[in-house]
Amino acid sequence: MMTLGSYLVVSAVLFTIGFAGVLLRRNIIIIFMSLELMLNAANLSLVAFSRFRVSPAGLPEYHAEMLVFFVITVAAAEVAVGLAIIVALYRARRTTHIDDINQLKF
Amino acid sequence: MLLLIVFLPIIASAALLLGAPARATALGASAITLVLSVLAFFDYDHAQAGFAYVRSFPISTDLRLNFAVGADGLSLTMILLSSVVLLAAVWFTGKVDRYENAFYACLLLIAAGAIGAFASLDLLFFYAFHELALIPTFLLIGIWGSGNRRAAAWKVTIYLALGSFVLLIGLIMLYRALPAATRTFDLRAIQAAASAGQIAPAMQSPIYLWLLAGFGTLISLVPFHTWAPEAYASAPAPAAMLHAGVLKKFGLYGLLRIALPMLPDAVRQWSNLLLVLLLANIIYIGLATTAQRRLDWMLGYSSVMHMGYIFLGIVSVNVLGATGAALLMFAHGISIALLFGITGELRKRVPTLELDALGGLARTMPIASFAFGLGAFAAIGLPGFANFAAEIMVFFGAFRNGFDFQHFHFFQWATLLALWGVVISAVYLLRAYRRIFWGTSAEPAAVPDISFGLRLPVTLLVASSLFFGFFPQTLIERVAPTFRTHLSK
Amino acid sequence: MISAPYLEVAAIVLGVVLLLVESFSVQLNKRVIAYAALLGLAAIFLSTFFVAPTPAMPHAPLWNFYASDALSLFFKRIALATTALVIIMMLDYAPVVCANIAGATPQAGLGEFFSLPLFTCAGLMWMSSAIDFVMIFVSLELVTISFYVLVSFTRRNPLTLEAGVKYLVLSALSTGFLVYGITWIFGVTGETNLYRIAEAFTRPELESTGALLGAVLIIISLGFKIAAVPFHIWVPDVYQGAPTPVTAFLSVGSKAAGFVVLVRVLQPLLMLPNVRALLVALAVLTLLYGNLAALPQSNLKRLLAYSSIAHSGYLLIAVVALSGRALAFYLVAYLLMTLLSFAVLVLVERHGGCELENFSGLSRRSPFLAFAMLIAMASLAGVPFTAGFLGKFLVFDAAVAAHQYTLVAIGIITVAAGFYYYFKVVRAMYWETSSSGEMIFISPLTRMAIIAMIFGIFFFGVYPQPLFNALR
Amino acid sequence: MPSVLFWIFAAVMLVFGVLVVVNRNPVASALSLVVCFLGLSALFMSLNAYFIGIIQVLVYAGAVMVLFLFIIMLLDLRAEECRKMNWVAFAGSALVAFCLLIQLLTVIGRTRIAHEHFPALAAPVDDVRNIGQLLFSSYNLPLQVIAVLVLVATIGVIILSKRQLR
Repeated sequence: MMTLGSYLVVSAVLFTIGFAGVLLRRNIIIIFMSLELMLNAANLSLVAFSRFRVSPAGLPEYHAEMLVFFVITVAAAEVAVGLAIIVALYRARRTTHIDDINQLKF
Repeated sequence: MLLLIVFLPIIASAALLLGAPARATALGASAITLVLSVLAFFDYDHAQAGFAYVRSFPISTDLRLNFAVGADGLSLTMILLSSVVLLAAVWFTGKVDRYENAFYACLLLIAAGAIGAFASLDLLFFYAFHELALIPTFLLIGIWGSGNRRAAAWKVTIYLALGSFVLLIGLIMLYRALPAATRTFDLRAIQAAASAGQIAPAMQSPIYLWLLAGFGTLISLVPFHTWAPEAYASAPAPAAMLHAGVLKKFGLYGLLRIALPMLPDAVRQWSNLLLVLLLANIIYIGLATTAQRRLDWMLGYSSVMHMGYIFLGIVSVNVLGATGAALLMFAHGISIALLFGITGELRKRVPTLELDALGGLARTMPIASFAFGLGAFAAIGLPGFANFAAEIMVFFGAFRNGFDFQHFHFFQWATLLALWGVVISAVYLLRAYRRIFWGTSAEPAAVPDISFGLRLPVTLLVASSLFFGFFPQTLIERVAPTFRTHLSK
Repeated sequence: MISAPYLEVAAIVLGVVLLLVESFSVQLNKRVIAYAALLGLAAIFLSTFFVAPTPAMPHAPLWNFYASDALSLFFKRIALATTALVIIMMLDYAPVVCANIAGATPQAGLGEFFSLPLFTCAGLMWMSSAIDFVMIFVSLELVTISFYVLVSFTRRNPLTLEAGVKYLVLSALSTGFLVYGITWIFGVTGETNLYRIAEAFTRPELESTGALLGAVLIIISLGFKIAAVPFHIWVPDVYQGAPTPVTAFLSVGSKAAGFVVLVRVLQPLLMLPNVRALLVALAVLTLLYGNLAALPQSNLKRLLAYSSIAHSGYLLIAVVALSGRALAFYLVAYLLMTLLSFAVLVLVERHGGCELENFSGLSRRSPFLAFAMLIAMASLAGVPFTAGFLGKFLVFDAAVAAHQYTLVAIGIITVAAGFYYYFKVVRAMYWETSSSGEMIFISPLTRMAIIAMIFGIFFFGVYPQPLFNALR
Repeated sequence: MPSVLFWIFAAVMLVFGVLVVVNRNPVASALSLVVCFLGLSALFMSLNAYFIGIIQVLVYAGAVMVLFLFIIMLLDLRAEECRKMNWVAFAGSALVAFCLLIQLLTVIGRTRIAHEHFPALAAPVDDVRNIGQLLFSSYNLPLQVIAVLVLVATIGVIILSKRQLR
């Protein structure tokens, strides 16, 4: 049997990978994928906590899993809108590279 | 009646912004204000010390905040000063080349702010009314100013904003220093609480220092004074008259109204600090004034310098000194307004105000020369003018304060040093007067004298100064009761 | 009397109906939709005054997620008023939108621009009532996603798209932090409801390390929403690039909702050690950076962006000092003065641009607009008799009461900086001479809205008691 | 679940997670993300969260990733050419990420419950039914908010990707 901690560690590492991707990569699409990694890492922790906190009836605490369900839905919607914006940007500027998006600076 | 005095200038300026005839409205409003405040001043029953004409409107029960006006002798004196100078300033305004309505509206707003602050019985409105003058000052100097007007406008705005927010913190701390059950913005209630010893002695010092820094900036106490000469030099003459003559007295009024009655221990405790600063005002700024080469800058510096005497009266913490300070505030306001007014007229006529380039103007402008001379003599403190009576009271008050300590104290040294300030101011004012009006210049500029109409405001100013110079008792008997309750003789 | 949740339902129904009208009536001038939306919002605003109090023993599961207390009603009204004013601005901005969408005419392409704010408004209203992390998360995301669309709405303008992408990435990042923070709070307490979390935090066996990590992550993510330094990096670019009414919406609506969530969340979180110190640090950074960075700006939209950061700093002082009254009042004042300045900006922008030099000599071209801007700037700077001053007064009062003298001192210095950059606008309008003599047309509706806002600024600046009463 | 399987899936997930970030080619990144999510889904199942696991496969590996791939193909993104890198920013970002990781691991190490095993469940879990019941009873309000959110997202996507209005 695994401890709760091993899941949390795996989740933390995945969260950091995603965060590093957001900070280090310059391609918006890949940044966006990294953001998805972060959300999923959080989901993994949530599900682990949910399984850990067993209710008196002997069931996992479903409140966290509900949140996971909502997070997945929101993330899907966010991806859809986000990709639409990226496509529109690409049409206007022919780039998905974040260094090319720097007209707004003082 | 007091409400009308407070709101008449505001209503008039609103009317001006909506397009009422500029000069007529402004003159009418300020004349009515003057008449009303003279009536109020003489109607005030000084035997019954305390606030008269009190009107109060609740604003917020949560904050225990009311809009309350009321006046005792001290406030009435200041209101009278404001309305005299307002009328003179409006009268001195000649042709305005652009935005004429806005110019008069700004003047009226500055005066309204000062009058409102003097008439408020409530800490927050007392503060707020003074700030009403901030934007008009910025606009007056920025749009209609002369010389390096932009830099001056910025400087005065930032300094005054900073100073007034420091002051605001001091007022908030004062408000917070009261126990929660009696916490209020009402000046009378705070004063009563302070007399009952409800303001913890440990809190007095920090509150006083915040207040002193805030008020000090507004009054141009020495380390915070650099905005003043520049602003007065660049401001159009009526604005300088109102600002130096009236608005700057707000800070002094605040010290007399708040610091003296509510935080007397702190005032005594920090009196040495204030003495050093006011001596710097008198001696250091006095010397700086003598070094000025331009008339407008010289007057700007001199108005900073004369604040020192008023501080001396305040810091003496007795009825004599405080009353003298109040009288001096009035007298100084009148004389500096007269000087700035004449200087403004000069500026319109001669190409430069460099003292060395001017000379012999008395031949072509006898009336202006006479008026300027009266103003200068008043500012120096020649007997007969209100300044003389006031300075005598201040010096005696301050000198006597030292005797409380039974030996020749720092206070006496300071008073003696301050007396030398009178000599300094005589030096620079008389020198300037001689240079401009009597000295010979190669070719005296053929300029017209001030118009006949302007003799009226000049007479008004001189008359009020002479009146209180010969009958200081009318003022003193009204002002002194304000301090008698909580200060020693 | 109506039940509070119906308010959001009404906003949603209004939005859906307007969208249907939009799609089925091809020939309709879409301004009609904006007027209809305004009417609907006004009706909802009025009905907030007839909301029944929360049932004493709430049995329905709804009340685990949703509070209808005075605070939430207050912020719902803020959301509704903001949305209405933004829609009025959008009407003025419509020509710019049309110019920046290929093939857009008054008949096509504007309907969504006028109806999407209704959904945002519903999201903001839900946020102000949310008392459960699940509810906070979903309503926050509703607001965020509708802002994604609104920010990138004028999609032929590359600057707008750039703003859209920046907003997208940083909002998604903050969502990631929020979810991870909620995870940890749930992990150590087993609860998502704020009240039950507060209870759990009082238990002795609390894992305070994990709870603190969760708290920090949540505060970071809310820091993105309220534009607190150092999570403000998206603000200047997005504010400058987004369509101006949307910028106004972002800077007022989104910020107000962010603060109400912050207040709700902090009720349990402040029980943890060090959280307050963290907030003080945030406030100090925000005040200093927002005000100092605003000093050199020459583009008014960017200046207002930094000013919005700066005002977050003052609002954070109120949060640190735990003064709901100061926070709520300041937000109302902020709403009035910010929306007023944006309303003027929209009109001036149509006749030039958002640079400060476009405001030169505005007092000649349109004395009315110049006066309105003067009032807005005076209020933002904190001149007495305006709501902005009373807000600052209440904030400083709260800070003195809470003995946060560091914040007070920094607040004063930054106020002075604020006077400088706000008066720069006044200087441009009144001192400088105009580059163009073109008069500016103001529609009657906009004129009414501007007059109402000026009146509001003075009214609440002198008589704040109605707002205090509304908070009870 | 035996720990061997856990470690295998966790390793798969993390390795492919790293590949998402380091790949130069967006297509390869997207495909790595699919594998990563499959591993994650297996981990969900190991935690008795079958419903979430399935959803994860359906929504993420199925819908979202297809969308990503579709967009990448549509925009015809190639592997990005090597650009001049700002090494200071790179090192700074890497340091920040590293600090975050250390911080998270420290917190996990200090958390008492993290060292405990999962308690046993009373009965075989029927989680689709339980979640469904919760969703339509207690969580009714958030569900409706989510519905509005999806509506707004749909409208938004249509608006943003219309190239030309009628």
